[in-house]
Amino acid sequence: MSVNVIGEFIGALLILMGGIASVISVFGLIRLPDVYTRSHAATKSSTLAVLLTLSGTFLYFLFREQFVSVRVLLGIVFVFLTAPVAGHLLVRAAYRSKVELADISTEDALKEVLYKDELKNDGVSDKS
Amino acid sequence: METLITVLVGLLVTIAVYLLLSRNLIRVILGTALLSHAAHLLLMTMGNGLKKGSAPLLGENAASYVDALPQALILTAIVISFAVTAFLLVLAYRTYKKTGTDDLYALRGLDDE
Amino acid sequence: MLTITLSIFIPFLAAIFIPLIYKRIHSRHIGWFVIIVPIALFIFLASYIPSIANGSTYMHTIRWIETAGIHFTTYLDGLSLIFGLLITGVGSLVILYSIYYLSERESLGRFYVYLLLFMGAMLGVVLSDNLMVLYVFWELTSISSFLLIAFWYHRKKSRYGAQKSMLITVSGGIAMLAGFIMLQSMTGSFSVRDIVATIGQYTDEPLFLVALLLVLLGAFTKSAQFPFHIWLPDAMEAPTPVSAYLHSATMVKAGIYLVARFTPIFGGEAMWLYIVSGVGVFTLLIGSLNAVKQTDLKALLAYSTISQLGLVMSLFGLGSVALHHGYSPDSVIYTQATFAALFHLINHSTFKGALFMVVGIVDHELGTRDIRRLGGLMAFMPVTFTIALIGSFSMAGLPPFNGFLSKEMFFEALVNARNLEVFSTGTMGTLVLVVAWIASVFTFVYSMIIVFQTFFGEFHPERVEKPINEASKGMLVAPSVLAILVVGIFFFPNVIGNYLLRPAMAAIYPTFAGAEGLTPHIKAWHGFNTALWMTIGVVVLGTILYRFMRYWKGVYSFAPFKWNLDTAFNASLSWLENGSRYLTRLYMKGYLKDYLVYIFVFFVLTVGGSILYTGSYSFDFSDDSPIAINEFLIVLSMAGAALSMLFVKSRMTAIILNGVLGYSIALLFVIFRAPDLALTQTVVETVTTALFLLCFYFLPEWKKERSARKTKISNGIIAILAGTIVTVLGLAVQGNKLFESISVYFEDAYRLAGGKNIVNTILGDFRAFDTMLEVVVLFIAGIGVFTLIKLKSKKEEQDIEDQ
Amino acid sequence: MPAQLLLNLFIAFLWMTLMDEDELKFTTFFAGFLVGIGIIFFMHRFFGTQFYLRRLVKTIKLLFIFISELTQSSIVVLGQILSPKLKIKPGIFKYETVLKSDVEVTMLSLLLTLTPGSVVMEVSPEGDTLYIHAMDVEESRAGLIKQLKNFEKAIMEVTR
Amino acid sequence: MKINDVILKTVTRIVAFIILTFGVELFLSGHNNPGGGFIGGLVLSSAFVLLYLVNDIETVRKGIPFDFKKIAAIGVLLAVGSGVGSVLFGKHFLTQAFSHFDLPIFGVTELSTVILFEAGVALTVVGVVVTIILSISEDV
Amino acid sequence: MNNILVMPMIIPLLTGIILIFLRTRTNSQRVFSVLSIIATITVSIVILNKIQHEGILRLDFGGWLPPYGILFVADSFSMLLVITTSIVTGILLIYAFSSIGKQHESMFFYPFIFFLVAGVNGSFLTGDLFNLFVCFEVMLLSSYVLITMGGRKIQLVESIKYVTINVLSSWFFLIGIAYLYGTVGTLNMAHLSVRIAEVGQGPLLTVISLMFLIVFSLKAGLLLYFWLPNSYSAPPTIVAALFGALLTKVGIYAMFRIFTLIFYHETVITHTVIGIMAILTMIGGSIGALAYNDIRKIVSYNVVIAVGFILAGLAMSSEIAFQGAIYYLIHDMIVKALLFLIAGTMIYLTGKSKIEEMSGLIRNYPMLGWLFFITMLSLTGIPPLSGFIGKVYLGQGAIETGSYLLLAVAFMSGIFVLYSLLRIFLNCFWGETIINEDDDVPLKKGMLIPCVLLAIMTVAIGIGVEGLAPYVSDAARTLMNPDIYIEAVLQGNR
Amino acid sequence: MIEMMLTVSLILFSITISIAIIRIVLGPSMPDRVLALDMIGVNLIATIAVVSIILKTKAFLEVILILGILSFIGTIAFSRAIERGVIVERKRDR
Ligand code: NA
Ligand code: NA
Repeated sequence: MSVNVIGEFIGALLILMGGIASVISVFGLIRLPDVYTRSHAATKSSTLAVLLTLSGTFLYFLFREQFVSVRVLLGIVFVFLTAPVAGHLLVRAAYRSKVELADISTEDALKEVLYKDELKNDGVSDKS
Repeated sequence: METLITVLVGLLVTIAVYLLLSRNLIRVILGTALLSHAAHLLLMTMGNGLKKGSAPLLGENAASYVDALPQALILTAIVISFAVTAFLLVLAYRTYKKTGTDDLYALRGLDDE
Repeated sequence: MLTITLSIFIPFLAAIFIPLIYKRIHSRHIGWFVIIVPIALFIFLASYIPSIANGSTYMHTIRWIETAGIHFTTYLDGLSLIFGLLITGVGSLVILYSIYYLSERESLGRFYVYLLLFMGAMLGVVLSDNLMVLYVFWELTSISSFLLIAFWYHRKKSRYGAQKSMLITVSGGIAMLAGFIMLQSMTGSFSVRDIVATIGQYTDEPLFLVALLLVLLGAFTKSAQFPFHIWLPDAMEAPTPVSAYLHSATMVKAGIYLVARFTPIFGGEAMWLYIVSGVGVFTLLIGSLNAVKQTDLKALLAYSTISQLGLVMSLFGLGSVALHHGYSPDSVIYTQATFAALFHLINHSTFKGALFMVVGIVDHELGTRDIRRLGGLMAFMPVTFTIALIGSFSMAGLPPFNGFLSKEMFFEALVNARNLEVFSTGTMGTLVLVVAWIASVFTFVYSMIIVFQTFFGEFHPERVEKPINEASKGMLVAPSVLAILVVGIFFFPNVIGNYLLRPAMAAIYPTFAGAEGLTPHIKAWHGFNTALWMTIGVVVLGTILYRFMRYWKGVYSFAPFKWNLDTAFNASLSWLENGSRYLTRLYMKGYLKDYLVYIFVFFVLTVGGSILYTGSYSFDFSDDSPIAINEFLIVLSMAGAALSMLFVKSRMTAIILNGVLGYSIALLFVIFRAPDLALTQTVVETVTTALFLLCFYFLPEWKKERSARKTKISNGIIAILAGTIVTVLGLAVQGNKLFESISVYFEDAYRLAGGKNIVNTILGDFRAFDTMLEVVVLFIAGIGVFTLIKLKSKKEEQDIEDQ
Repeated sequence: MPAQLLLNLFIAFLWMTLMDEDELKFTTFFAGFLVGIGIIFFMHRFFGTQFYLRRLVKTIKLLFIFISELTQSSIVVLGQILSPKLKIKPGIFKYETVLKSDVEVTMLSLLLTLTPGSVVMEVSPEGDTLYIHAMDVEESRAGLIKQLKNFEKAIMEVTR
Repeated sequence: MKINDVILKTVTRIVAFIILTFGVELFLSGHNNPGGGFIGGLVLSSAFVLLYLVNDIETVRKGIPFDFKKIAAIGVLLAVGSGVGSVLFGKHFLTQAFSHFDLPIFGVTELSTVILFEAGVALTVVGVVVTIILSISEDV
Repeated sequence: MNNILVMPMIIPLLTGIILIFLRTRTNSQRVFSVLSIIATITVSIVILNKIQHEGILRLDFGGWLPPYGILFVADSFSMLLVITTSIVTGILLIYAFSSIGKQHESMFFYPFIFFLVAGVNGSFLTGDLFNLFVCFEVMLLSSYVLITMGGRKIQLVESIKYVTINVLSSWFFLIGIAYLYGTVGTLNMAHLSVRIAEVGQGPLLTVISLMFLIVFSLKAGLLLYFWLPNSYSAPPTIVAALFGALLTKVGIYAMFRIFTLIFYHETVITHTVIGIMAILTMIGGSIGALAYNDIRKIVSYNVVIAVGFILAGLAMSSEIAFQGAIYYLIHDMIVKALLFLIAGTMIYLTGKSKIEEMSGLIRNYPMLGWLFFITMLSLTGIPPLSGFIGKVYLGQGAIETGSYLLLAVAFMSGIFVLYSLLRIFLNCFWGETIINEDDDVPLKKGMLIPCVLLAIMTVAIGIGVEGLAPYVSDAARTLMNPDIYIEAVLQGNR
Repeated sequence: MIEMMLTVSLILFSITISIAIIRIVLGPSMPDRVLALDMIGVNLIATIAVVSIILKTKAFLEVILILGILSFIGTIAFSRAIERGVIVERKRDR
């Protein structure tokens, strides 16, 4: 087995792992109770699946065609850079558009800061 | 594959037509968006066959290439439908602002006597 | 000859100059300028009498629409000469009359322009040889008539009358045009002379009879024949000179002219005879019956005109039989009818013109034309009375007036007609004879009404508007001239017969040229024959009926008289408008949805229908490329996403789903090896989504569709059918690729255009023009959006177009 | 740092011209660049700042810290998702960071968000407080704070 | 509590440049690889869209003080004008010429008039997309 | 090489673009507009005459030979329409100068007009089916903008429908092209014709041809005209006039082109359908013209009637019928523009749009009244105005082909035209004058002059028909013999 | 073997996409849906990468990057819309 074949194999393996990670995350997307927890799963999908797959692809092209794909590298960097921002923005948007936390949540440090006035006025915890 | 895509096209058309026939402006616009999706896919299937040949890039030195002409046509069509959709959208919201409704039943228009 | 052609144009030229002169001489004297035209033309045409009487004809052609065979050909023969003289002669008198009749306050410039327009048009009609040119002028007469009827356009009745006449005559004209075109299609020529010469070969063509009917439709509408006569009474809203000129002496005779002109073409056809004389006789009856019940003198004259036109028409019909049989010595029996028709045509113009002018004088002097308010005028208006008497008695068919002569000939013709072979039974002929006789009785009655109820009896000053005076001399000149003619013709009928009627007969019977007896000698006295007995009967019965009119006039209130065509016409117009409104509202509801439904239904019917009809649904899946599982899954997901769009509750969800679809399509493009497409699709989809979101700020959240279940189901059915058809057609096409695509050529892109990306070379080079325009489209959209947003009409409330 | 990089490029270019070859070669340039690195490493104290490649090293170190954290917490979260019964207690907690600049705060947030189990929800207007949603706040608060400290330290090494 | 977009803004600063560079690259490589005027223009405009999303219009305008309508117009003018240009050279309308040149730094390079045409396309796309977005956004 | 062929499209296009830069300089815009429309007209006339000497001309864009590249093909038919379009637009521009207002002028009104003209002229000239689609889009997008321009409520409401329906029709066009490309594998119209003739127009191709029938019927307003009356009633006069005069004509042109050049084999199906549609259109238009009291509506339904009338000529499909249709097409473009202008001017003067709200206008505005009168007669087909000759030829065509029902309906529709317009004339121009001397809105010269010019044209064309005859008969001959067109496109490498 | 692994991962990605669509439909909140959309975008990237390998072409590598860029922009737009309604502000008050 040449180095190339091993490289290709590793690439394919990484891709397969990416696929598995992806499915697991989407499982989380279905299973988790609220958007906040689901966002964890989604961000994982982004990072892991893409990291794995693109790395696999990169390796594959590298070994198969001796081709350094700057685009794939850039793609990886890009996902790394943007996926968390996207997650952050979405969660923030969710909270600010008053999407409720799941019942099992135990703590909400934001509420007192963000909805100070409402809390004062109502005296009741009303997140919706 | 061609058959599958053609059936998908038919489904998209069905949904688009149903949306077009609704009372809500946004639904109608969505309908037009779906219609163009369908048209582009249909145009794609009308080439020399899907997936028969490689991407039409001569640099890659393949034995055969897929039909490039429909691709060029679709590209043009995509841009045009984008232009139209943009205009239609703005038109829709201007209309809403002016008339206060997005219900096409209320937007009967010129009705004299 | 060019001069004849010019004679048509002179009135038009004059019409252009009149307004200019009128600006300077703003008075009734303008009429003196105008009158030069008809007088000069009359003299000019009269100068042809001798040569025409000797059998000459004159023709002149100006090439016009070469390719269509439409030329400006004027043709002067006996028939056109009679009409030409009538037009210019009566025209001169009418203008003379109008100079005194019309007040200076009226817009005289306009009046004379219309009148000259009409005169030119009418001359055009009678002098044109080319059918299309004839049609040009034909419609022009309708138009000038329209303008003249509505001369006082602020009156509602004037407008109504104008509209009615225009609708009826123009419609007839259009029918006639179709007939003309058919004639041309058969014979290959628009020239009447050519058609007359060759028509014999085409009489068997199916179109021949259709053309005949259509041409007659034109003639009947113009000449106010039943049932198209209804416009003529309403045309009386025009100033009286106009009524005298257009609606009795000339324009209404255009239809007669047409029948005469076309007799050589259609005359041999039995149908021509049946229709022309049938309609003529019936019109004669209807007209006279209706005339009697009128109380407005002008209306009475209008019905009388209708009736008289019917008379002339029926005579032309009878005369055509001669052509049916071909020439024989017996033909005289029939040609005599034509002769009588032509003779009566002239006579009618004289006595009816005079009568109209009389009525105009009465109206002008007293401010009313209602016979119930008139009476005893004889003492105050002796000249007028004399003219009225002459005119009426002539119309009644009494000697020593020209009407007697032609009426006698009419009866004779009818008596002869009983023996016609084409009338299958003698009873039929008898029936016509009886009808005509009855009509003549009523003609007698209404003629008496004019004279006696206006000029005899007691005068009631309180019933009229103005103090009574005899009309000014100037106004009396024109009717007097006509009255003198009425008497003069009686005594010297053969001057007319030889100089005018003979050449006209030759024109109508070109094949009988020079035949014996075509022009009979007109005699006032020809012994006690059937015709004279009939006249005597008319006088006796007419006198009785007139004396006892108040006892029988009640019959007019019976249903058949009450139900008149006018009401029918008005009702049908309003029915037409309301019906149109109803029908149009039925489908023009203003809802986008309805319009889209129409389109899709049409699509389903035509495309779907033709797929079924032609059986274009043969599929061939053998060429399909294989489907990978993941591809199948993606397509399935797309289907799911698309379907969900129908049910989602929030517009943003729908947009997200649309985005999913868009991105998935990009993936499909990747799978189908279209990198450029995938790139474009992705970006465009994103920008579109952003646009949706941008606009959502302004738009409300969408509500649940509140449509009825039935609507939803029908929408669903339409949608499914549309989708199915698109699919079926798509599959059919894939199974029936007939040719290799031209796109193989583009695979040589690098050598041809120096690019390795084929799609890009197509876009940038082979089909760069598309791309250029596509950029323009995008640009227009961009600037358009800017304009749409920034340009807002500031004063919407005051905006008048927006109601 | 930019000054050092520029200087390095200049040296490389100089090197290339000094070599005076027929055509311009990337390899020559690269060689010159290496030479430049050496020169600058010896001279960097004159600039009064760190040697610029040291940041590279620190960045790589940060990357490794991140990858290890990523792997650890990934396993935790995957386990949580896949466990037959959800036993998580999610919640939002507040963390006051010692980091100052926008870039630092951003880096910290990105890293924290990338690692499973935690998402930065808000940054206070002053930029010194992060509100973090954690998948299992009870269990992993300590771990998270440790992780945050780790990241903070590594980031500061890169940026300062 | 006011929104603090520090994370987004900081990341965008980097990302926008990546997109812009990528856009230019796509535009230039279009003749032989996927890309071209349209796609390049679209990607460039998506960078602008990003900037407008992240910052407000005023801020972006300060940084990029162009009238995008004019840019679009110049683009169209270029695209159409390149066609007219070939007329002036006595060629068929819209004839694209290409040739290989030996340039100093770049070596043997293929240069084509298509590039002018494509530049027009790209400029138009950028101009139009931004015009549309700005027009709508300013309507608030 | 005939680069001049592209000029009727490129001049307006460039003008439109350049005018964008002259946004605030209204006067420069006007001067430039007039100059460039004159240039367009001149160039078009030159081309038309060139065709008479050299036969059908073509211009292969980029020098790519058909069927691979896109090309413009100029035959007499297309050039006649191009010239008419340009002239009518020029005249309408003059009207716009005094009617549209500063606000519109500084909001790119003229550029959009020019883009519209570019699209229209391009549609007339292109020899490529997909390019026709693109040219249509240029035209449509401009029309979308123009119809909404000013943003009045009614405009917005109506343009939603207008745009949606046109989007749908463009979609039909696109999938029609897709199917056709799938079957025949080419886009060049002449090449399509050759290939279809080669294998025969089988059932499938006939079905596909019906797709195009739908598209162009929608554009032309053949049977599928329901969108038209309201849309054409909403925008400013000048725009309505442009639409009424030009837009439907493009659909008609395309219909003629496609069904004489490409799908002319199965006339039993296609042309029968067209004939039935034409009849229904004339009937629908006729009753529509009587159904409303709003003059804009009446005028719009008159557009519909003319569409049916002209396409009756296509249904007859004989050379002489084609001649009639072409004459009538040219006539209708001019006179419809005139009609819309007059209607718009009436509304401008009175502030009303219903016939029962106006009266006696002729006293205050005699010229306008007589212009309307002439228009009415011309539309009715009264000779010697321009509508006459088309009617005669069409009648001859109908008789020649035995299309009597078409003949009957077509000729009867003339009566409805007359009646519908008479209602306007009698009610609005005649009758008691109800406008006070004080309220008298002055009729601007700039509004009257264009009307006069158009009226002169209808008279001039009517009388001087022979001047047009060689062009029209050449156009009809080409339509009747597709081989002439094909030969010019596919043979010889000019 | 490699082929097999690639195919399987393609299927896995497709499954993910399908399930994510279910989440879009189910919601319940808008951020949920956008999250799922984002996830689909990411999986599309992965899919395209694998397709590129299978097709042995570099033609689609641009698409990967574009998709990354645009799903980011899309998510920003959506979260802006959810958070503030308006996604591009004229002037931010700060
Ligand atoms: Na995290
Ligand atoms: Na009125």
